[in-house]
Amino acid sequence: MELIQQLVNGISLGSIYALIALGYTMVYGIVRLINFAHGDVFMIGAFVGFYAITGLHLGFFSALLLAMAVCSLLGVLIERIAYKPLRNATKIAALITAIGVSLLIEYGVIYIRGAQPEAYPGTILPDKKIELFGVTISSQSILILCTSIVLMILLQLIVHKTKIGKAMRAVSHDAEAARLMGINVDHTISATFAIGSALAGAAGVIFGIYYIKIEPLMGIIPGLKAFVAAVFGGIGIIPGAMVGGLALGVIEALVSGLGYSLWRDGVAFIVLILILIFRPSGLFGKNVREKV
Amino acid sequence: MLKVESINVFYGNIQALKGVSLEVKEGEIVTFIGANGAGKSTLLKTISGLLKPKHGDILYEGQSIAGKAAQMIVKQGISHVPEGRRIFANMTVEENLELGAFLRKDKDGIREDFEKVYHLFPRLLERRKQLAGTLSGGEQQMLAMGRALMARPRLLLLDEPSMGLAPLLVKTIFRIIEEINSFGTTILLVEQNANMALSVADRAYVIESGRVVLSGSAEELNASEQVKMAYLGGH
Amino acid sequence: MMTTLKRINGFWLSMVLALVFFGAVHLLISGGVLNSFYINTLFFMAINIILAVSLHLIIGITGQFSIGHAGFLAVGAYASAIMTMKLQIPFSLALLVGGVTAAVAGLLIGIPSLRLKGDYLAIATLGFGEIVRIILLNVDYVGGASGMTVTHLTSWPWVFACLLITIIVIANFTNSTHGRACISIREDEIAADSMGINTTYYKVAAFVIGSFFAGIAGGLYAHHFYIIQPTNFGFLKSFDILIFVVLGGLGSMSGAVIAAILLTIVSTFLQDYPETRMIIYSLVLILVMIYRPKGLLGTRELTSFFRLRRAVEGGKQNDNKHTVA
Amino acid sequence: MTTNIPLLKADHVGIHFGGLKALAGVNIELYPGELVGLIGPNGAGKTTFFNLLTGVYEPTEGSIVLGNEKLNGLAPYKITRKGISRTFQNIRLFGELSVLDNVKVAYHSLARHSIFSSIFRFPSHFSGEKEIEEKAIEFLKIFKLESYMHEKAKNLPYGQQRRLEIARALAAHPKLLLLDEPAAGMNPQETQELMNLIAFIREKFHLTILLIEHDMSLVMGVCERIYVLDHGQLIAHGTPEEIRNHPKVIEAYLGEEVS
Amino acid sequence: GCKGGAQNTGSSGDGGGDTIKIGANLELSGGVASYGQSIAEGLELAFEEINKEGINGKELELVKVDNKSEAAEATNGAIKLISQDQVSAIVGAATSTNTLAQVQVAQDNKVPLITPTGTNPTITNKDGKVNDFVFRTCFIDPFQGTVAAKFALDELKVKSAAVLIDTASDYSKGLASAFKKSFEENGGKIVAEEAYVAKDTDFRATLTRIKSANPQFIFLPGYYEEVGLIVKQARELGINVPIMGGDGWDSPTLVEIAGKEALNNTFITNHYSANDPDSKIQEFVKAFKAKYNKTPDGFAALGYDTAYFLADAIKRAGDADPEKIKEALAQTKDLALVSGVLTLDKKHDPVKSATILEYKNGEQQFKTKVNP
Ligand SMILES: Nc1ncnc2c1ncn2[C@@H]1O[C@H](COP(=O)(O)OP(=O)(O)OP(=O)(O)O)[C@@H](O)[C@H]1O
Ligand SMILES: Nc1ncnc2c1ncn2[C@@H]1O[C@H](COP(=O)(O)OP(=O)(O)OP(=O)(O)O)[C@@H](O)[C@H]1O
Ligand SMILES: CC(C)C[C@H](N)C(=O)O
Ligand SMILES: [Mg+2]
Ligand SMILES: [Mg+2]
Repeated sequence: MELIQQLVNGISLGSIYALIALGYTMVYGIVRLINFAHGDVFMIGAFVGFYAITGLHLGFFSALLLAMAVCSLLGVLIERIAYKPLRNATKIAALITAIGVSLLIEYGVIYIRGAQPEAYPGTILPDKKIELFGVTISSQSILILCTSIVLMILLQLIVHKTKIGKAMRAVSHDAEAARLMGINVDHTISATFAIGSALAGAAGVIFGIYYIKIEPLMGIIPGLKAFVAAVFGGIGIIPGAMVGGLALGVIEALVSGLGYSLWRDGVAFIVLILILIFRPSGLFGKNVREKV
Repeated sequence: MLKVESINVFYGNIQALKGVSLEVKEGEIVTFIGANGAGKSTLLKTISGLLKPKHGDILYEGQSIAGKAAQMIVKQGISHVPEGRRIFANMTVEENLELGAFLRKDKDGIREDFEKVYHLFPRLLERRKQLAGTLSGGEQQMLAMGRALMARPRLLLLDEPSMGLAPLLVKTIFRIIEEINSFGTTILLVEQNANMALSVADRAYVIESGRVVLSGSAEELNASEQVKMAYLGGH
Repeated sequence: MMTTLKRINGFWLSMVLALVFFGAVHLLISGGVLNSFYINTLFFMAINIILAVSLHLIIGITGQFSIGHAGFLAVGAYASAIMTMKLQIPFSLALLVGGVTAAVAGLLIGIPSLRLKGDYLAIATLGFGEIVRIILLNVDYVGGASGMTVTHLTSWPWVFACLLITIIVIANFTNSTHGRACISIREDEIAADSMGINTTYYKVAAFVIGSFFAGIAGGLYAHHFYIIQPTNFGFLKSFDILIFVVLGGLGSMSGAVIAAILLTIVSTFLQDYPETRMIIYSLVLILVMIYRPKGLLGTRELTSFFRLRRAVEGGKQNDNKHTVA
Repeated sequence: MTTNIPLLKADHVGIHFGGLKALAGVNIELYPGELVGLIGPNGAGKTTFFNLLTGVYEPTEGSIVLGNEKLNGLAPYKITRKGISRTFQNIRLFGELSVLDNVKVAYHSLARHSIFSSIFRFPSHFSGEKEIEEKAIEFLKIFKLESYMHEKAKNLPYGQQRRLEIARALAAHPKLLLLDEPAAGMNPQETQELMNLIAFIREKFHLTILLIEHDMSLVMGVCERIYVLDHGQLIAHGTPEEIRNHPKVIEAYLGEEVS
Repeated sequence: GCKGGAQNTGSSGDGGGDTIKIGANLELSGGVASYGQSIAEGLELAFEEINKEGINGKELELVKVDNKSEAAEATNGAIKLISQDQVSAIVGAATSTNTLAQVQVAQDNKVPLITPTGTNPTITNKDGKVNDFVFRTCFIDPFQGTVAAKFALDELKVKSAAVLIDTASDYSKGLASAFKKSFEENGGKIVAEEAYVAKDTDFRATLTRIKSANPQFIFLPGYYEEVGLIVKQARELGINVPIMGGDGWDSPTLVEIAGKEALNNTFITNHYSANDPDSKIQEFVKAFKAKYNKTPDGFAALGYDTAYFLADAIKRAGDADPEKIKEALAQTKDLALVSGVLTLDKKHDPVKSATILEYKNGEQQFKTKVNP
């Protein structure tokens, strides 16, 4: 019973990771940039949702939509201002800028509103406890899992079936050739950031509702974990992010459940390193050897 | 149809084109020959909007297209098959072709062109669902050309379509170039393989270190001692 | 022969300059002219330079994208602190133990993970840094999360000696066939391999040397800072070091040094503006990267601006005896 | 065909990538001093064969023997030290390094001085570095690249880059030199110069050369023997004359009329 | 090290002019900002009052440093206060861990360090030796832990307990072991001992483990942000037993995070209660309300008290010399303060009473006061 409860715990934790990882992996997949600011966009989403609910008295769905909209705008803005000038620079330069943007968002928010945490009102979404054979499942965690699965499918459809998705894949492979097809590379990359950041925003609101506490530095750890999850599943691969997130959540829950809660993150990283060593491109990644 | 008027193009501080002018008439095959690094690819990239000229103008059907965004130029009917093919390796052959028609909305026309391309390159039909990256070099070249044709271009820019291809394939590719041309597409062809290029072209330009040094009809250049020495080898 | 002679002269010249600098600062400190705030900043600067230069060897020269350098700093800090605080071993030896332990850690992590490339190596090293932190968090012998109290033993002569040795060793390594081997790996690993370079060996060697000096820096850090805690060595610390290297210009040692100096000054100066400190810091990062994506110096060395031969080259040094003997 | 003992013997060599059989059952023998061509349609597996010889990939079947040493599974750098070096189809120079340093890198395995002696600048460091430098400069002179010595490799014109790549490969002291499409992207005149250069270095360094090329004038002009690959399999081998008229080769590669 | 200390002694002694600089190294932002902010408010109120009269003709000047609730920043801050601002004494930090991060700096530089609220015993004593420059204004955890254990056994009548510890906090670890010791000595049984690290957000796995050990009571010595999440998640998992903690719970944020409902049936030990009818307390509450328009919590009271503790010592020392202040601080006796009468024992620890509070509908209710 305890084991099943722990699996349930792990899956609910994992679906939050998955939700953040989806946006991470999508942006990486298209622009090959580790967008360290992704976790902070997630944080902004949480705050926008919070203010929308407490200040504007919006309901869950409108708050969610508002947070997604604000975040996608923010994502596009970040890309335009900080990443676009570096498109032809080295990867590592872009990475440093991403770290800079991440710090800027975190401390900008602290500057504006202080570092104190905020608590989501506990009444936005009814939380029913479902008892099944002694296992407690919260209706919210089911909702989170379903949301991430739906978003994953949606994202997969967007990337593989729509025109903009094809454009994204073309840009990711060869931006110059994509331009020759008549694809507007700037717009496509903007769209990528918009979608990825909207997902982060959604994750932020959902996180707030599930965990109540939000604060300006809340994006760092989930951002890192989601990143690990994305790598775990094969970075750039959308279902991989989902599976990676869930796997990470379950690993963490099991490690804690065995009484080694302090080693939880350590085990997660060890698993990550092992995966990288034995399957260098993640669980679902194709191991492409450089063709000489 | 296309008129390039003394353009200068720079990479940072390096000037790659120095006052290049040329003209392409409707229905022609015009070829550009020149050594490595002469600026041939740069010229094509400038025409298709990947690079912006610093000075000079490019007129396409009387309108200036210099400095316009690449997607606008594609829309006006100029397609560019870049050096080294640059197909989308992780996508299938079919998806590559679909991307060629990215800007088009006429579903029927697109379907027609699919058939045309498959007719021109039966190999691609066989490999429709294969990932483009797993095609052989020659097949990739065919795909790159097919992809460009999907935009229904009126002017096709070809950058070294024979590079790295087996002799057999080189012949096939040149046969197809003539075929495409016979359907009414104007072609601007850049080639190292000057023999071949001159054999299909109507007119030719010779470019050296960013300057046009010689131009004329293909026969004239073929006969020119200067060209023979430099680009055609001893025979 | 002539060029060798010239190089040695250049070397001694810069040694003399360095010693003059050392003496001057030493006088200022012992004369009480510099208050402990400035001394503190100076030490930090030196420690940061050691860190920057050691990571420069790994990223800038060998092209291995490691973002877990704080892990080696931590290993060195704790190892040396254990030596002095628990085992009553003299500071000099403790520093060396810190370096060697970090080097061993570098070897252990390097061998499996250096097969990875680019972003994947980055992630693996990041993970490694976190694992070190988590291990320290869980070992009660070193105080767990509350950390270890360490006596203040770091002094200007030690800081200076370590700094000098780091720079000399890494410059000497770089300016040799071994350094060229590393650069060739950075430029094109497959081609390097095909030219007879044992790429694994050199990647690991660079990693081990880099880790060694990060460990030395850790020893200085621990004995300067009164207390060490696992949280001091999180990935943000690794990012700080990474930033020195990239901001200075990947592949430029003097760039790394200058960036370390500048950023230490910037962040010390900004301590008086706690609310805006991180905002300004992050803006500096973003703007420098946008306007100088290759870093302040690019791949060039400072010396090349003066059209001099590289200053630090050649010569047998007595100074090395401190750490090696 | 100077002696009867082959320098290199590839016996039933093959490799597959996932499901794709890139090479299968390839038998190739090279005798000391020979200049042999390797041709075949795109994707036939020519470059892959080079990659197997140099250890970039490990063959999944068959054995490769150089002299009397088996090369299977050896790391590329070890193979290079045993005497095989190569150029690449797409040039792979060390772009940020100077032309001189590019060649010096190839001399690295000859260096006797250890990391320690370099770090502490023992005399052996200076003598070792000096030797490398002198040798490298000597080499650049042979290839007429000495005037570019301090130029960054990536700033060299294309043709010079190809030359430098060959120079670098030779500096690694190979017995067997592998050239992958050295004339790609060259015009006929440049190709002609390249042919002369190849002939020259073969004499001077007593090399065995295996050459991949699509330019038939070059292949037919300089090679003594030619192997033809198609779909990962050897379909023919023989003298240029035999190959030119080989029906399978004509069908798969050359086309009807031979240029 | 020592040289620097000797040197500022000089400059703050004669160059000090009309003010005496006192440093405050507090958690003004970050994970436990609520403590630092309260303490700062208490300090400022007291400084205002003290400066109306002045001390030996001089005014007190407060130099604040934000340690962001991080130990490394606390060390940095202490170095800065001593070397750059040349303060005569440092107040801070709020938490034990951040105070411990400054102890060595204070000792090496010979500047007194007073923590208003750091309750861990090792702050003032290490390996049986007193840190002669370090003081505190509050009771210590062995006392707090004993009070909690007795309350659980005697009042709540539980027999078994689980303990959930924040391993990043010396406070949490120390308090937990004091509780365990006393609980077991008095016949209780510890059935589960689990740990977490500050900044964790998901405790469900650990709580599930605790749940299956079936304790009648949970002791949760931690800080309010994590405690809030833990209490909420525990209740969600159907753990309804009483939960108890220490002074670390005391923050309005706790109620926001955990929710009023979840906090029912939880208890804490604390330094004082604003509802206490004691006149000294009510006077302070009034003054505080007048200035800040809110009710002071225990940390504000202790911050306020610390200022008077220090002012008293400076007065007796007759000088702003850190060494003399230290001597005077060590001799403090029967000083009447808001949080009780303060007398230092030999270990520099005050002997004071503790208050037990219960959460009812999100409000703290005064239960009892326990004297040592
Ligand atoms: N991205 C670039 N950055 C800087 N210089 C460039 C760049 N691309 C090309 N060049 C330079 O511009 C000049 C012209 O190059 P271009 O590619 O147009 O030559 P090309 O005639 O197409 O040669 P090839 O036959 O090799 O394709 C060359 O000197 C080349 O080095
Ligand atoms: N690393 C790899 N992973 C997967 N497939 C590969 C890899 N390397 C080569 N191949 C495949 O093996 C086959 C042979 O490729 P190879 O590069 O050897 O051809 P080639 O004969 O050199 O052709 P070209 O004349 O075009 O250079 C091709 O189908 C290629 O796609
Ligand atoms: C502010 C208080 C909750 C601090 C706590 N007493 C500690 O020692 O850490
Ligand atoms: Mg070109
Ligand atoms: Mg090839």
